Amino acid sequence: MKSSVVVFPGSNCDRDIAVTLEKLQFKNTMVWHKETKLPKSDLIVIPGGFSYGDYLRSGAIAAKSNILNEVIKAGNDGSLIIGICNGFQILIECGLLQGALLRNFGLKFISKDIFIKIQSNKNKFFNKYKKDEVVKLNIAHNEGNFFTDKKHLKELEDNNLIPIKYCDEKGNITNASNPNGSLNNIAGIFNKNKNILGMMPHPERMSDKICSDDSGLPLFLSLMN
Amino acid sequence: MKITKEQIQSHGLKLDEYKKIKNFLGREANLLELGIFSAMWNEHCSYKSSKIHLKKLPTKNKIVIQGPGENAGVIDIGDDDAIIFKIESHNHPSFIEPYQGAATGVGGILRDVFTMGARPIALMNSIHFGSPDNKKTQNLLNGVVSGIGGYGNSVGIPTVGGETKFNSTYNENILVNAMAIGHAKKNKIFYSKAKGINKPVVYVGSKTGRDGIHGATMASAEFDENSEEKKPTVQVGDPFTEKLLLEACLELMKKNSIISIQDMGAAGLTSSSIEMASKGKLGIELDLDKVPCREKNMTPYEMMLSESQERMLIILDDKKENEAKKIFDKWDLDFVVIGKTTDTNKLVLNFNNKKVADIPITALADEAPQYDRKWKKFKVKKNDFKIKELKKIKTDKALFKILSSPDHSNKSWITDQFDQVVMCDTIQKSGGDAAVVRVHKKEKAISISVDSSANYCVADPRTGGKQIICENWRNLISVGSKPLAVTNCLNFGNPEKPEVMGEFVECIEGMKEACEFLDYPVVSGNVSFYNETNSKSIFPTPVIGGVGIFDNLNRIIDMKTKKTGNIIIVVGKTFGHLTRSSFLKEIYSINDGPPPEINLTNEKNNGLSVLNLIKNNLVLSCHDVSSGGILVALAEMSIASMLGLKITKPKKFSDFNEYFFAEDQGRYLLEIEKNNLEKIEKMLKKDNTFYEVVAEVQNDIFEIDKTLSIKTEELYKCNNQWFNKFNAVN
Amino acid sequence: MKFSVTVTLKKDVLDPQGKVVSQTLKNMGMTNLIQIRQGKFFEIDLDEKNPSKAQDQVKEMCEKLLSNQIIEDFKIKQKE
Amino acid sequence: MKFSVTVTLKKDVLDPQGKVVSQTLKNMGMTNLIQIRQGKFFEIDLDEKNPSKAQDQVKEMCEKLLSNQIIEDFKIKQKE
Ligand SMILES: Nc1ncnc2c1ncn2[C@@H]1O[C@H](COP(=O)(O)OP(=O)(O)O)[C@@H](O)[C@H]1O
Ligand SMILES: [Mg+2]
Repeated sequence: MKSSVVVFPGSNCDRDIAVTLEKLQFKNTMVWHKETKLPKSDLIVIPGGFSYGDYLRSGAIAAKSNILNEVIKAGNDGSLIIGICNGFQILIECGLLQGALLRNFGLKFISKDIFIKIQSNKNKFFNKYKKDEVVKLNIAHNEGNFFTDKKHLKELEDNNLIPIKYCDEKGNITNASNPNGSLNNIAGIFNKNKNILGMMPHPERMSDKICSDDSGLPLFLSLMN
Repeated sequence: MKITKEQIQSHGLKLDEYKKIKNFLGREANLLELGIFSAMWNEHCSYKSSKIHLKKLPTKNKIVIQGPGENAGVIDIGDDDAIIFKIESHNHPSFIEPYQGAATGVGGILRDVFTMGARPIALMNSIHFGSPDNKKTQNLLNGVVSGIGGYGNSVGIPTVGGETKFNSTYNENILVNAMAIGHAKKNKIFYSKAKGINKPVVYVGSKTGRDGIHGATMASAEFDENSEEKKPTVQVGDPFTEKLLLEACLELMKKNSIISIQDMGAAGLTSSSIEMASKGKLGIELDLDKVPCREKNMTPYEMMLSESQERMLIILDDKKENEAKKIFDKWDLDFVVIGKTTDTNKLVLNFNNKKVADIPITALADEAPQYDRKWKKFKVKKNDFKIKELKKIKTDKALFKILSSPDHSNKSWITDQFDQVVMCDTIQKSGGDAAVVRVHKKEKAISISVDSSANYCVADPRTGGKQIICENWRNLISVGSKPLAVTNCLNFGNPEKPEVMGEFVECIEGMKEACEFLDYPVVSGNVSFYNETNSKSIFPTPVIGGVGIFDNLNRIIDMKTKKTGNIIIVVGKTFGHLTRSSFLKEIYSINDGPPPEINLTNEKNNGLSVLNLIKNNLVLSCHDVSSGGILVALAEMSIASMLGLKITKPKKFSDFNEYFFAEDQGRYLLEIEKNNLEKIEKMLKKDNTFYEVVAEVQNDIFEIDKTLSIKTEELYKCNNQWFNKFNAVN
Repeated sequence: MKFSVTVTLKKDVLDPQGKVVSQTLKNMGMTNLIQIRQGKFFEIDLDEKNPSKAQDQVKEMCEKLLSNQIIEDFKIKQKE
Repeated sequence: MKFSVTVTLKKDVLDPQGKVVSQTLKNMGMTNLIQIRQGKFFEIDLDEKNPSKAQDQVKEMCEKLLSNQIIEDFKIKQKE
């Protein structure tokens, strides 16, 4: 499998995701934002970090970069794209995904291990997880408070476009287990065709037993399936 | 134009110091030159009050590659790897503007580390606030914590640990010390010493604005009531630019084009250019018209003294400009040749086709004033209290009170605001005795701990100085690592007062003694004097940042108890030392008498014995006993795992509290398997190390027979509520 | 030519910052506060003499970058 | 009573956000942009009929919470 990781000034999880992909034998290329062509790849990753310092709105400025035109094209042609954290924010700002990511409801940066519950596994990204499986991942963001209008929310719900929701250790989806105030505990969403995934939690931070856990690896293994 | 007395004083210089300046110049100085001297000769840059004492610290052994004197210390961790680290204070700016003050503190220390060629791999901090009752404290705490996170998170360096303390001594003068740790290849370390004549001097990074003009002077002046109005000295940090600067510098460092490199820290362009020239015994000539400026009509004075952040000065080798410029263009950073090295040994500044300053470099650096200030020997107060005379308190009540106090409360309200795992090499985050970070893609890791105990230092600076080195060493042992070296940040009051100077001198002598005994050299550091308000000094607060090593990843341990049925032993003797303890402070508000003594022989022996047990895979979890004593340490182990403990009553103590809350030094709690006890006993006997069994791991209940019985959940709650309550919008 | 632009969240979009700020002020004793909403403010200086051209350009900036029209509204005001 | 408040960085204070936004707009082709500075904007609704009392109260909010006077200035405007 070939992958491309797009790097913006201020990205800081680009190396982390590359390490994970390489560990799983992806042939990975780092793509600098000024490039005008994406290498041919089976997976495009928009990594986490603070592209352009997250100034103005998180992801807003990266969404205007050269390479994003290529990413949008690829997305519309059905390529698999995953945006993690700041990557999710960029995918929303460039219109590949809908909705908005507002400031966390407590107005504080939150970094901690949280739990998500797999809502559906019949898709390219989560097929190596069981439905309703509770998975530990790490979050680290200021603006992860997902918001959208009623119409879009209904569309997301009716079409299984919400693959993951925040929950507690036992899998209960509650207010107390919602770290940032996201609508209905939404932790990640798909586009209509389910080839583009945006998620706030970092699967690449759970790919190594020595540092944390390897509960993020099935996501990447799913993509290889 | 003649320099006036007022001008001299407003630059923080003494009149006789100005006399010296005139001698060096052979004439009157102009205002720009006066500004440059004042920046270089102030306490912050010249270490004029501290230098002769700092020299006493041991700074060398076979793993030290670079000791004090460069931007940061460098140690050898085997193979071709080096670790580069330093701690620095940003106290005064953080009191005035907590968010930006703390943020730029983190930015500054990161630059100190990547200037030397290291990729920063971890950040730590030590923050001290006034009493929680003080109405400023909440705002300062919030601002400082979000500032530290705001900067480190954005640059993408994990903040893996630190310490947070509260004491009314810091009401009007908080402490914000930040430490950065980086990794470099041993043969790719960069220094600030200039070499060669006519080499281009290049300015890179952000543009220069009117930020913090005289910031360095501010850091060396006492606070008074009006200081909250001294506004323009605050700088705004730009972590985004820092990240670009970091990547651009590391990219350039892969090529062979840098002769020397120096970040622009305190006193900006002035200190960086002079430091490079002075170390290389060369001159430097700058063309100030070329300095990239943010504002219109900036004067040479403003350019030279600006403390705008995220800037560096580089001396390049011949013909390397194009290749270097390409890299900085890629990262959208300014890159301008602003001068050259010369053989004149002078700092020469040109502006508008005129020479505007001309100063011998030695006058600014080596010949800067040094003082052997008067100091008064400290008299330790005798311990006249008797535990029997105090009103009895039940052990469980006392435990609850200590565990829920601000100093002992769980700090996750703070650490959840820090990205602790970006870079994916964090093995242990904050919450344990030391942070553990893997060396990227290698089978080895380093441990880091930051510690202070002002409460002991104020009672006896010499013992306190020794103690804090030992405590730091102990913390690194407790995770299973071998302690290697330290950096220190010495936060003290006004050195012109003999009592304060005495505290400083004796603290250093105590530290020296401990460092020498433990072979634990000091490789970098920082001194922050004048931490006082309206003539009231803060407690002497030396902060120690230590680094240790694991040569494989299999023997890293934490303080979480692992399995019911295992037993816990305490290594090191308990004598019942209670003065200056958290027990007396939190329960009785008693704060006098001497701190616990340090027996260096036992300290070292106990530590090495523990490390040996860990290396032999005989220890399942470990926690050092520090403030709060054995019972608090045991409770912390329980809270970490949510397993209970059945604790044995001490035999020799008639008052249990005296045993359970004593703060005798050099002790560790070790969880071991029962059937290894005999073997362990033999090993400890052979080392002459004292131990006794204190507890057995069980489910749910934390208990001492007939004395106390608490659900671990209760312990957890009591330990976790303070910060939320304090910060709940109230 | 100088302009000032305000960008505010649309009415039905939750404003977490405004909410916390209101709550804090109420706790500080300002009980008569009905609500606060927080937005962004830009001061823009353009080298363009023709007012209508300049106005159009600022509008373009707002649409293309300064605001996210899915959740935000903007208002432009010419200064001087 | 309704007020709007703008909070802006003092003149010589670095504005990292404004810097990046300007640069982006320039890259997008708006080369005649001289500069942009970014600030905050608040819409405040108070249950207070007396204009001068209301004004004082908003001023207090600005001083105590909405702005950081060490690096920022604020401006209050009454609406309606
Ligand atoms: N307390 C100390 N112990 C040992 N070395 C110190 C101490 N304080 C300062 N130093 C050393 O003195 C040098 C100058 O320090 P400093 O001015 O803080 O550096 P910088 O210019 O990078 O801010 C550094 O090499 C530092 O490591
Ligand atoms: Mg430095």
